[in-house]
Amino acid sequence: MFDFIVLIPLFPAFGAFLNGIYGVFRSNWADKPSHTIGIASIGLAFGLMLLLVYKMVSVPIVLLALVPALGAFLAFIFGYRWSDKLVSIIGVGSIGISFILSVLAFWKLIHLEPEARFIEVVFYKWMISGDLSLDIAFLLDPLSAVMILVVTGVGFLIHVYSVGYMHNDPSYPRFFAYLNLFVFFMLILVMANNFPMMFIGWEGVGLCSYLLIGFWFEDDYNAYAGNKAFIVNRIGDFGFLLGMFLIFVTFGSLNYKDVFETASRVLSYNGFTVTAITLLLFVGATGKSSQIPLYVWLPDAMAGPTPVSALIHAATMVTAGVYMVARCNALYTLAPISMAVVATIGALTAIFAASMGFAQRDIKRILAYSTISQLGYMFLGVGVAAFSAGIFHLVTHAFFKALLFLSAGSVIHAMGGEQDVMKMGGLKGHIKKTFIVSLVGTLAIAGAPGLSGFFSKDEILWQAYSSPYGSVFLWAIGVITAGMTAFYMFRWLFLIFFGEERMDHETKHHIHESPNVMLVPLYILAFLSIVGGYIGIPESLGGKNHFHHFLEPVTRYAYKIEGPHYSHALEYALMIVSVAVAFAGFAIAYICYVKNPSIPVKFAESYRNIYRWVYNKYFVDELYEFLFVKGTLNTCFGLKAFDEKGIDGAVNGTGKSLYWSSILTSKLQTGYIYHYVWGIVLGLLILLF
Amino acid sequence: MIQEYLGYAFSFLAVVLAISTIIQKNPVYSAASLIGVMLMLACNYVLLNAEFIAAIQVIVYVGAIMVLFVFVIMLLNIEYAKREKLYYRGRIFGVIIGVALLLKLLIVGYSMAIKIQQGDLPVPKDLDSTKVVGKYLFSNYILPFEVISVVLLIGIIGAVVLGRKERPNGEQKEEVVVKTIGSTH
Amino acid sequence: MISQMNFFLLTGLLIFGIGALGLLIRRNLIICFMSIELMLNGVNLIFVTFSHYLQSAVGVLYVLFIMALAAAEVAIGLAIILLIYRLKGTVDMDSLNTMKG
Amino acid sequence: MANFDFLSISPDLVLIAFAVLFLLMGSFSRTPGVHNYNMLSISAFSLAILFNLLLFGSKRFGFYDMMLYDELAGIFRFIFYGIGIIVSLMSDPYIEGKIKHKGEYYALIILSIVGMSFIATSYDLIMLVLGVEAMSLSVYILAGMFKHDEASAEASIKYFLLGAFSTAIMLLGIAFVYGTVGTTNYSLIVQNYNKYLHGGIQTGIFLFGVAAILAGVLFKIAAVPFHMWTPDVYEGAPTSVTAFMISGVKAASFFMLIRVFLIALKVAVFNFVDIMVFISIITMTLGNIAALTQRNIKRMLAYSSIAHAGYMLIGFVALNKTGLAAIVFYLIAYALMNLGAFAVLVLLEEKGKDLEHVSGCGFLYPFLGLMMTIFMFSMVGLPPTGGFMGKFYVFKGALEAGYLWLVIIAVLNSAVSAYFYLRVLVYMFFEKPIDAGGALRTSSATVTTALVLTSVGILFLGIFPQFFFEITTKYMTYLP
Repeated sequence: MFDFIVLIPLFPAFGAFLNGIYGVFRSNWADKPSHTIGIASIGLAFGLMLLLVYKMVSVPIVLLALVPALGAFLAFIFGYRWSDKLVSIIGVGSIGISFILSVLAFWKLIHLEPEARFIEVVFYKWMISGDLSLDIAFLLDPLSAVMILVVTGVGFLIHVYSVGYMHNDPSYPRFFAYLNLFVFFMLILVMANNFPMMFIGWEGVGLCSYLLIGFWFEDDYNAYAGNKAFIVNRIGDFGFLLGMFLIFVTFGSLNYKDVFETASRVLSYNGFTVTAITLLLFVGATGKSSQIPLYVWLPDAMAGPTPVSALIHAATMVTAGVYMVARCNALYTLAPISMAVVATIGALTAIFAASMGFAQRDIKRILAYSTISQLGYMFLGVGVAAFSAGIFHLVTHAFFKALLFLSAGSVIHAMGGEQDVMKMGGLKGHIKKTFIVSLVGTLAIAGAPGLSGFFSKDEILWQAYSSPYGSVFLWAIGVITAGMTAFYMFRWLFLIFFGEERMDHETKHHIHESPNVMLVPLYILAFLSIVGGYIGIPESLGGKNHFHHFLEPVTRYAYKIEGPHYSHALEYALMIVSVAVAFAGFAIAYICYVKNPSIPVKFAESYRNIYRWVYNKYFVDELYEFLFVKGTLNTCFGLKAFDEKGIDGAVNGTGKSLYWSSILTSKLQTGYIYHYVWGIVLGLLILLF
Repeated sequence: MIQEYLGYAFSFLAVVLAISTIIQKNPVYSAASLIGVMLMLACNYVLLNAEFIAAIQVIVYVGAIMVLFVFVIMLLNIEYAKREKLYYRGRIFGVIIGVALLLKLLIVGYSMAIKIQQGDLPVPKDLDSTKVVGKYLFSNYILPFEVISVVLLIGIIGAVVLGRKERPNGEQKEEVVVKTIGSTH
Repeated sequence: MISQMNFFLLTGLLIFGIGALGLLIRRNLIICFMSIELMLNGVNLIFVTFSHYLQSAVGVLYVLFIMALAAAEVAIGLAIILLIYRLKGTVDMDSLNTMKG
Repeated sequence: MANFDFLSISPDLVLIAFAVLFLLMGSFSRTPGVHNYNMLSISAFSLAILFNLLLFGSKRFGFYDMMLYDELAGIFRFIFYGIGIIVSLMSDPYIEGKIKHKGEYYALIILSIVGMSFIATSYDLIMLVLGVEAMSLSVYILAGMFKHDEASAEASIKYFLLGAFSTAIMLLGIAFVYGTVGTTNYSLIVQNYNKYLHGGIQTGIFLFGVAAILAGVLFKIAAVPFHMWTPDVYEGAPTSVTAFMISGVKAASFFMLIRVFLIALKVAVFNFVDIMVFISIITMTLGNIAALTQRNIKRMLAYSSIAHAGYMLIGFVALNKTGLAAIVFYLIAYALMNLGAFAVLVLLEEKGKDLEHVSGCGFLYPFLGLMMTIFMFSMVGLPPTGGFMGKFYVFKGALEAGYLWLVIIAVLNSAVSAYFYLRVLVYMFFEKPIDAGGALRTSSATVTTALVLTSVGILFLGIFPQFFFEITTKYMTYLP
């Protein structure tokens, strides 16, 4: 009944395949029928292979009827000349079908009993050797159901947006091929039912991210950014891989079910093994989800096209670490030390990244630091065993951060490629629709009551305080971060949409609203950012917290500690504090960037006034620098320096030492035969003695 | 008893000639020394009741292989080889590990003792070594005997393919061009 | 006093080792090649010695095969050396290091 | 036991007949250059495969116990003949016009594979030596076949001198094994060892012989520190020959290691496990590290082959069924990916041999780019390729034997290796093409066939590994 879920990742793969073929062969694409037939046959072969594999899953034979249907589909495609339009239809359509299937899966899932919501579909038995069996099998449980909805839903909207954003790009089909491939790997990651498959997805999304960051590889900086992301992620992946090996050595199996069911019996609470496993896995998570100390790649990753930043570096891929920790809750709850590490790293990342967001000028980099900060929130959530809260924030964050990135993309589109917020301003009047959706996104991320961000963030903060793993410090850091988030996000908003128009004349002349194909996804995301939180209204506010209850079966193997119970009154109080702090952040931003000393009505009055306003604005900035330069900003610039020197240095240092040892070993290879004979005799002597 | 002393003498000469082989600058002397080593070893083979091998040693090794060597040496420019410096610092490491290997080999040779009375493919008392070789070569070792023909075939191909002089394609033309240019000058 | 078998063994091993030493220190291709022949001769003596003292024909047969192998090797090796000489005009190993690193 | 079992060597007889035919064609034909030697040699290998298929499944001794044909030997014969087919496919456009003796070229490849086949079926050390010599001597000649190319001649002499040296060492080892146990027959070695040698000095001398044999074998599989010939030889030899060496000779040498040390010398193998662990670690580390800075793709692949040998040695030191079967699996994947990569290089070589020269080729020649992507992914060990599964099984075998730390080192190594393999792809896809060389002959039907065969094979091994691994595990009967 759930067999069809294997098709969810397969459709993006198919789309990636078709577009990839087209992208690769486009340059020497001719109207020759031989080409068409050749490619069509490759496509048909691929489809047939899919179906053959599918058949091995013992799916009803009726599905074989798909073969002629597929053939007809291909004939339709290849009968006409392949165009960019077709690329978008394939690219968006495949994700759309995936989304529909995901909704169907979700719909069927919630009609099952909560205990039965754990469905494994074996697609293909990959290898069985000895006691180890590895299947390509998919798992549908509440957690993965939520994740596939987010991935395909947000992914679909971003694909639609990309149609508008990327049009006229010379590598249009390549872009869609990569993007579809990314969705495929991401779906593999979240739907896997064992660690190796998750790892395949994990590596695959990393690869796609690398390819997409360096998408405009003609620019050296982009290639550099791609390499940096790749290298940093590899470091994290070692951790993941080692953790995986350790799991295999300990459990003799890599299936989620086997591992999690037996975890509490095989491992002792707070034992060394479980701590090592969870910490190693978490190293992988810090790489992928860009936490301290491996966060350095994410800001540079903004070199990629904006839809990529929205999809990969905000909504989905970077949250893989959070998903992984939540998935392994049975292991993490057994290791309180690891939990503390996760929560602390999360909290620290949240506050540091937020402070770094203050000093940025690039429209996308601000959002990148904000993403890091919000990811820190999610880790704070899962680190205090509030797994559903973490995932909840993941979902709402996917909505509003994708919205913010896409709005940023719309702004960049309007500005003709300009990304410096100091060269924007006053765009409110020019691109009103973009402004409105950005405002919604900013309100949501700042935690304005009633919007999605408010509920999820408050849930995390409350759990950080009340959970047995939590503490008041974690809560305090979270609250301060909330204030900072409100501040820099409103700064972002104000600098772009309010104040003086600081762009040059020509740019200003060309400002235009984005086409509808870009705006409609924005509207939908804005709507979701507003209402997304209502799936998980906490009980203290009179809600039922459906989301939490929906995810409850996922944590059934978790080790449970009873924490103290707190009254609703305390929860209200904390909630009010956090809202107040957020509002304070907003207020400071408002005073700094809008109010002082003038209001936008005075714009047109005279050049003198505008000049004074500019002066005062800089005064504010300098005051702000003066006030904070010895404090936060100093720290944050210091952190930036550390970021560039220390961590880059470590990464480069490894590379350098490898490089030099490589040169050294090459030097050993002198080219003289007698030196080679020395080597052989030396080896012989080693063997003889 | 006399055989024993003869063995010592032949072996001593063989070793001396072997050392001479590797320290001669002139490859011709080297080859001559090597021939000497082979002859001495042939004598040793006779002492070890392997007359057939001794004969083959002289005929094949000395008569064929070494002649080939000398023949090739004559084709080459020996003067250049004479300029080779034998002793300098870079070679010390080579000498050290060579001597270490030698020492290890000597220890092994010194401590060797036969524990087995009878090895595989026994040698009957009444047969001489030629008959023994003939008997086993065409029964037990028939497959290796056939396979060695493949190896020798490969050797022949190698000598033919690599030894034959040939001009690269198109070089002839260039030569003509060079000649014509030369003649115009 | 060592037995006669050990004496022949030591001779063979010495010749083998001297051949290896020649390969380690010499730079003339021809002489290095002769060193390899020297090593093979050393092995041959060892085989014959064992064959004699084990009363077994295997060693003698091995010697026969090693000789044939040596013949094939020499045919090929000298052809290669001639090839090198034709291309480079020298048989010194020092000229053979265009590929390294 | 005068069992003249000609059936068991029938594939080799067929091949030898074809080789002789090629030689005769060269001398008696009036137009020696025009024959389709490659097609003939493919049919020779196909016939050999057919004969081997008839034999497969039986276990037969032959020729006074000089040889033993068992299933694993049969599998390796299939591997060798398959390699022969692919090498024949990719050679023709490459050697066209560069080698005059085309008949001899194919004859030598065939004879070399005959040698490998005799290694695979050897049951006496003399057969092993002869097989090794037949294999190596042919390859020495093949490496020097570009007679006007100094690099080719240099590669040939380096390989030849060092190879002859290692053969001498191996013969010394055989002499001492013979001296201590009185025989060179595989089963009798074990018998006599158990009967006569009970520790003490004699066992030490036996181990000396075994160590010398091991040195010879390690030379052939290019383990550190016997590896030093590899980069030079692989770089200098003609590319199609390098492909043959890197796949065929390596496979044969590994089978030699397995066969000799797990049938004949299994009594001694545990004495060398520790040192083999050490050798495998430095082999893979050195191979990977040295490959990092190589600019010449062939040289880079040569170092990578050293590293792969290191990974495969892990399977050997595990000394259990999984690890040993994994070596066979790995060898198949390894041979396929190297043959494929070299088939791409055969076509691209007209542009030049360095990384810069392949810049932009990925988009200029999309098919080659796609193929190279598959092969490089397989070399890194990314799923779903055969390279991944090979590594996986090898590591699994090591884990079963308790070598967790060894596996960790290997994983770190393969992470390092990703850098230089993927760099090839980076150059192919993300660099601007340079204007070197003219238009390429990228549409050779035979090379395309080879590419398709190898890439499909690699993906098949990666996606359906069970099929092969079950076979190899089932027939991996050599256990210490």
